[in-house]
Amino acid sequence: MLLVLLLSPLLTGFVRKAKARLLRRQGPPLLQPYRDLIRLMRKEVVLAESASWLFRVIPYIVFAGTWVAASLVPTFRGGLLFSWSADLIALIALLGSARFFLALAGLDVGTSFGGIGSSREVMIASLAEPAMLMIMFTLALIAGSTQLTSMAAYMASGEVGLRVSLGLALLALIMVGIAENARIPIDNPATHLELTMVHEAMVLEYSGRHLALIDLASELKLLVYLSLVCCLFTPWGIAGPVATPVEIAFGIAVYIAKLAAGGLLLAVFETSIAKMRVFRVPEFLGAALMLALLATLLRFVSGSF
Amino acid sequence: MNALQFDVAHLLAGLLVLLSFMQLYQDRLYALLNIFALHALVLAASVAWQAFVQDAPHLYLTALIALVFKAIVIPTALHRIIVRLGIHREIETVVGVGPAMLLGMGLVALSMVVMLRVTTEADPLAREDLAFALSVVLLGLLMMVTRRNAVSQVIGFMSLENGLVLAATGAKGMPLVVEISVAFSVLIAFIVIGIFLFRIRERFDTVDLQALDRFRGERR
Amino acid sequence: MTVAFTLYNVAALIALAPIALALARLRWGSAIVYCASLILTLTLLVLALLSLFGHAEAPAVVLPLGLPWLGAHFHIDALSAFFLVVVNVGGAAASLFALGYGRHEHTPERVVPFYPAYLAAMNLVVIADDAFSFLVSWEFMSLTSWALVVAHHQVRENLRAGYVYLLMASFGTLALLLAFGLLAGADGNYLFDAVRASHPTAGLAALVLILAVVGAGSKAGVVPLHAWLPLAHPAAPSHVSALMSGVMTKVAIYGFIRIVFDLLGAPEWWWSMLVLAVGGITAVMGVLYALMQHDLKRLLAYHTVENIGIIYIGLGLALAFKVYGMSFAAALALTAALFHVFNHSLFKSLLFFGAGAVLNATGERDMEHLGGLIHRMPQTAFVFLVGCVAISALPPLNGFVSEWLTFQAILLSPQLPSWGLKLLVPAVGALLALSAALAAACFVKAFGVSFLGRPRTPAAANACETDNNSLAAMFFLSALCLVAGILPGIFIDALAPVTTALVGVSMPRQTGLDWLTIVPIAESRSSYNGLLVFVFVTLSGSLAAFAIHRLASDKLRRSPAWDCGFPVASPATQYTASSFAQPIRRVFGTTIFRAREIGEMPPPGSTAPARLTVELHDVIWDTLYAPVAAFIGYAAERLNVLQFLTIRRYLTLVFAALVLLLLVLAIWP
Amino acid sequence: MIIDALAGVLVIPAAAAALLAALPGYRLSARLNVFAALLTFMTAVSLFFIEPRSGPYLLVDDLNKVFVVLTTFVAFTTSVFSASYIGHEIEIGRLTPTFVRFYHAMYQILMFAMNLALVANNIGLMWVAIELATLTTVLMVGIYRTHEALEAAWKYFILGSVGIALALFGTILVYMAARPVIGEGVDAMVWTVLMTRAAKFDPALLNVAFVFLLLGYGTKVGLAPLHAWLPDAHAEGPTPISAVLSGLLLNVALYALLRFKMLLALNPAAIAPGPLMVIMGLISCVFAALMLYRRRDIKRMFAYSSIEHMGIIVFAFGMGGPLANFAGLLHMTMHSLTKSAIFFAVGHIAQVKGTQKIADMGGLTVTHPVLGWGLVLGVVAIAGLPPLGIFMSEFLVVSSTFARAPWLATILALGILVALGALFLRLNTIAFGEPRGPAAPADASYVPMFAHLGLVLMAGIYMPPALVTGFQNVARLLG
Repeated sequence: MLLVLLLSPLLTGFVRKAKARLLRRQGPPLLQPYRDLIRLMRKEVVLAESASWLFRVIPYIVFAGTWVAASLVPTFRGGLLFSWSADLIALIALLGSARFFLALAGLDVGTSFGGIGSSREVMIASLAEPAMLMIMFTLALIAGSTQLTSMAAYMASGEVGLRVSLGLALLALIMVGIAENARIPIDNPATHLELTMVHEAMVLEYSGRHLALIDLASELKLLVYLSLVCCLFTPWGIAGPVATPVEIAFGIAVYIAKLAAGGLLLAVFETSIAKMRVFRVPEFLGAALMLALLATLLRFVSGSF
Repeated sequence: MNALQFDVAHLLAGLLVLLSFMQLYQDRLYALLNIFALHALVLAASVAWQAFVQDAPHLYLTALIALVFKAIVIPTALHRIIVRLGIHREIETVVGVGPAMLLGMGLVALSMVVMLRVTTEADPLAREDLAFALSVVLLGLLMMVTRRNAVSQVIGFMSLENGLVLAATGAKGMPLVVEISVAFSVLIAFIVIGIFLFRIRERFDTVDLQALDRFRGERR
Repeated sequence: MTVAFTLYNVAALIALAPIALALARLRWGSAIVYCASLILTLTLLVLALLSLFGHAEAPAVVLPLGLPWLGAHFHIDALSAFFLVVVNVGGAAASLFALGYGRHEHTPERVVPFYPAYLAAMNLVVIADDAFSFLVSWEFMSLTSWALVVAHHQVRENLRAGYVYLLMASFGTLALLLAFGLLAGADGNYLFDAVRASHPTAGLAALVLILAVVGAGSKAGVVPLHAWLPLAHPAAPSHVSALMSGVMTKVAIYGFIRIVFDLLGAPEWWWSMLVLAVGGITAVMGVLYALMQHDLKRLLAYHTVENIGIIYIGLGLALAFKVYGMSFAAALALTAALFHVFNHSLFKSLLFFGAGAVLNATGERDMEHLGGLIHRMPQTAFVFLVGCVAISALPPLNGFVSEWLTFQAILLSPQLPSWGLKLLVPAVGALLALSAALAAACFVKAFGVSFLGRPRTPAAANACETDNNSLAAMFFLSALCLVAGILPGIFIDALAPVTTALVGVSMPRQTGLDWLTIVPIAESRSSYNGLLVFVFVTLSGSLAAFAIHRLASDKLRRSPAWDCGFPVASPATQYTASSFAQPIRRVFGTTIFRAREIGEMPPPGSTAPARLTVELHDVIWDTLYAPVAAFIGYAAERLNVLQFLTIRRYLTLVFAALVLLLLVLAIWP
Repeated sequence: MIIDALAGVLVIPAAAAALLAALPGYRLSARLNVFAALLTFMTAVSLFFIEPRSGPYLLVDDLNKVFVVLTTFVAFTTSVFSASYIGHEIEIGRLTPTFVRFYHAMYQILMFAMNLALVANNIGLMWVAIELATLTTVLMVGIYRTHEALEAAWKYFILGSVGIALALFGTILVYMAARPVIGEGVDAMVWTVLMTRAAKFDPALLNVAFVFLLLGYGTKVGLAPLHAWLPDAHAEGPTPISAVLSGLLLNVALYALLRFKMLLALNPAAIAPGPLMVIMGLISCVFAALMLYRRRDIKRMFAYSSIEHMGIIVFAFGMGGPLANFAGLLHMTMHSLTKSAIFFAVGHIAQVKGTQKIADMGGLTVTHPVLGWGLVLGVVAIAGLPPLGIFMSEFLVVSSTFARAPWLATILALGILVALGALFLRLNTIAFGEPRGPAAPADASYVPMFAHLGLVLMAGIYMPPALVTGFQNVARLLG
């Protein structure tokens, strides 16, 4: 659990750095996110008058939800202690509740920006979540389980092979991940004063430790999605339930390597594409949903896909 | 009963049907009245004949009623109404005479068909009589629905009722015939009085729709 | 014995009605009535629990009522017991809520007498054991609820709502009546046992199924028979709305299960397809309708439609599995459906109570006139939030568990041999997922717009917290939601006898497992542990809070909202309900509701405000209900001519009839 | 006892009529009216306990016992209602004492005629009695002497007389059919004799006879398309008479129809009367249900609902079979009670509101709670909602016929539904919403109304076994 907590800002920093490099900029140092977080933690919180108690509780809820979700993903070794306490559906739902509260926070202060943010966020979510569930269906049907560890184990065992549905699912998962983490082309995490922004608009009123928590949560979220991809589609090198420290160390190394690769790809993708208009987003996500549904259908129709 | 009696009864009944047709044909009110009087007369005759044949004396009473009341009293009363309301020159049929006659033909044929399916052990007189009576009834009804004028409708009703009496008398040994004919005379008297009371000229009910609406407590 | 006691209580409830009529005018009259009905429903609840957990088949009770040669039969099996629990939990909560809420009622004499009768009717439907008693109680339930809907009859809409409601209810009852007529046969075997014994032919059974879907569906609010629901439920006083939405629709579900799973015998494969399709469409349509609403209670009513759809999906899956003899899967699906029945009855009542509290405090049902209530009525806000989270199927509350189970059931369906189902089920699954996500969106809107932000009207600004009875009822329900969410195993095990009775087997025992996890099939396949998730979230949350407050700053300063530097004072600049739903309206509404946005800009220089009007069409109403009404109106208008004929024409009618009949005779062979 | 109960139900009204005709003064005559009606009712009830012998002219069996008791009971309650109703009419001067005297006498004559029609053992006598009843009601419908009333009475009179004529022709034909078998004379018109020998009658004659009887008495039953007189007669006459018309006279005519149906049923060669009745019943039900929508006059609306229910009843009897017949009987009883109760309510409502226009009355449950809720209860009952009796009968009709003739039952069910829609549409305006019209308190006698509704409610929940067995016997009798 702690590992993911520690890694997530690093990942974000790495992505930023990579993007900057691709743009031939110097870019912020890798550890910048940590500094930001710590600084924010230290700052005092400036709370809007119209904010309610809910507004102050939400950051903790969001953070906790995301963190628990993150800690449920088998990152470098299978058979985490409590991995059976929630399966993939529950994980998606946890992220969902985090988003639910975040959207509420956007509405709480009663400003127009917050409204924009949360209304767009829920619109995106209302398409992304079903897509996510469909992807999960496909994988679960292939692995015969919704239990992440067992899924990962099954994927790691070679009997899966290359499947159409898997490819479709992977593609959809990436699209959903991009949307969910407010990356380009859906949203732009870098800007503030842009009317098409979604996530940033929601958290506009936050400051200080609250903002820190929320940023941390979103970084965690990015990590969750990446590690989902990793453990479900490239489950190699994940250490078994009973593993020697060496294996574990190896697992960690592989895991970090995977993350780095994923981040790099993300950065490349982000730099190579332009932000799209908000009302193109539904089409983008609709496409993801359709892909996922197609994958599921194929699975249902016959096991050989 | 011998053939002669049968033929006479048959003749009279047939005559009634013929007269109904003539009523249907007539559109002058006075003429209509006269034909109706004749109708009643023939009815009286046939009833009397039945009374003689079945030697049922009480039927003579019925015949008498028919004669006095229908052939004399009512026509004169109606005559006076017509004069009073000044509608003696009315020509008022809904469907033309020709179609009405055709319809009448159809009705007679219908009643024949319906009645002649009666199995023959019911004695022939009864069958023929019934056939004629039914046609008279139907023709009377047809008259009621094809005429606009109250008086002619009353006449239609009365000829219908003549048909009933014909049937009743034809039914041998039928009780209550007299009472029935009396009851009907009362009924007709009511109608005639009604016409007097309400000064009903054109139809049984008033002409213009607004009035109709008011009467029915409804607005369209 | 339990049956007899139950009947005593029901009789007491019915007897309460006339008493209530007498008491209504008194100052404490309604309080007394609600108190009495609270006690009675609680006793009923205890009895129901006894017969659910006692597993003792209570013998049927026959009263010399109802059909003379049949009598009224009453019987409590596992299914009835479960629904008795649902009914009486809702009833008790509503009575408790009404203890406070009812005080604000202006015309108690129009509400109080019908309320206990309504409760009694719902209980009777569930325990009836012959067709006649069932239908009588069923329609009596509609009747009493109709009276409650038109309680505030000065409002035209309420009258119209009641009218549509009663029509649809009678329509449904007629459908059920015909269904029972088919089942009973010409010699009228209305006893349920006799019906079970008679095995209808395939065609007959199919007809009965369709009639059952229509009949029970029209009461449960299945699209497209839902039209009355969003009208009637909001019209009634809030505690009654809670009962109608939370409980009565479940009674309708009971009717459906009773007929299709119990009375009708072996199902056909396409039945499940029908039910599944109906369920999927209902779920999505319901939530989409809900998203377009800005009347709080109507939004909730539409969400009832959605949840009914989810329940029907579960039932359809159960049917499908039952056809192909996959008993365990069937048990799982059925458990999911029934558990959702229970959960929905909890949080829907809770939400309607919240809406009622808001209505009392502000006199507003329109969310556009609310806002910022969380400051004025924090406790109501809290319980309402709990309800929102629960109904949005978010862990760790109960709504999530039942939907999770449904998903698990869907994941079992590839084993189904039928191709139609292979294609239909994933689509339905997608619809289910979509409706779940949209529901979350919708409740962000509902809670955010009405409770968060800044008050939009003085009424909202001056609202005050509602009374303790109402709060008690709401907290009671939210506690139940939480318990059902974190300890689902108990409830699932409680459902075991029901599923055993209906599909032969039941899900494996859950409470035995360590850490109170629920494992539908096998742990390697899937498992969920609400308790642990809850504990984790709370732990890590508080841990973070503790750590930060201890290690980093815990300073706090109040200041005006920043709002990117140019805050506007007027609360009108906040996002409204309709503007919040606008993106989703753009995505889905344009096709389904023919939604159009018309913006009028004033000419340059004029100071007139620009307006944006959104017009929505209820396509289902326009295409289904309006034509029927139009046709009847047309026929009535045409026939009405017959009222204005002259006597001669009437005579012509008689004459024509005579001639016609004679002709018939003439051509008679 | 000196004169047996059978004669009693005839003698008492006749005597009362003579007395009332002589008696001036409203209060006394009203009381006497009530008293006579009560006496008749008790005599009728006694029919159950002491079985009188049926002679060549009078007859009593399970079938007409039910009818007689029902008739006399409703007649009694109606007389109670009319006491208060007519009192109000005199106060506002719509009726003069002379007319009231005439009215009471006529009322008793009507009772006499209806009872006679019911206990007559002779088809001729029955015909005479029904004609008498018709003429009496004609006079009473026209009693207000307003243009509308006369109009309605006149229409009723003309159509009624044509109906009478047709019925008479049918009766003659039956005699003709019977004569060859039974022989000339009175015997050929006596029910008891006819029933025993009906199998040998000439079928063709019976067929024609039935057609005429169906149309003749059907006019009185108010079957579409012979119904035209009914709504106006109900709307324009005094409300007690509307109650009697709907509650009783229709039943009496129906009784005659049933008798002849039984006669035909005994003859295998004759056409089955069932289908004809079923078709006419369906037509009436659906037609009336649709006609309900455009009604603006409250009494006329409920008159149309009577047509609808008569349609249902005739349908049930047409379907035949013990269950359907039972349902038909039950429905007839329930309808008589409910409809007369509704007319009681409507009468007082029209009096307090001073109009019969639905548009001019509203919010009744606010201004006159008792009347208003009474009306609501009545409409709920008449619309066939539980737990009132009509639900039970309609349940039996529909569910028992659906297995045999699905489409017919479906049409009937839809007709009922359409009618329900219309009734509640109007009820919304009358009973709920913003109060309209005068709100003066009503000096009404609620006892009859709620007595009827109470009975209907009880029948819907619990029916005494004796009654059930009685009805079942009758149903079996009807075949």
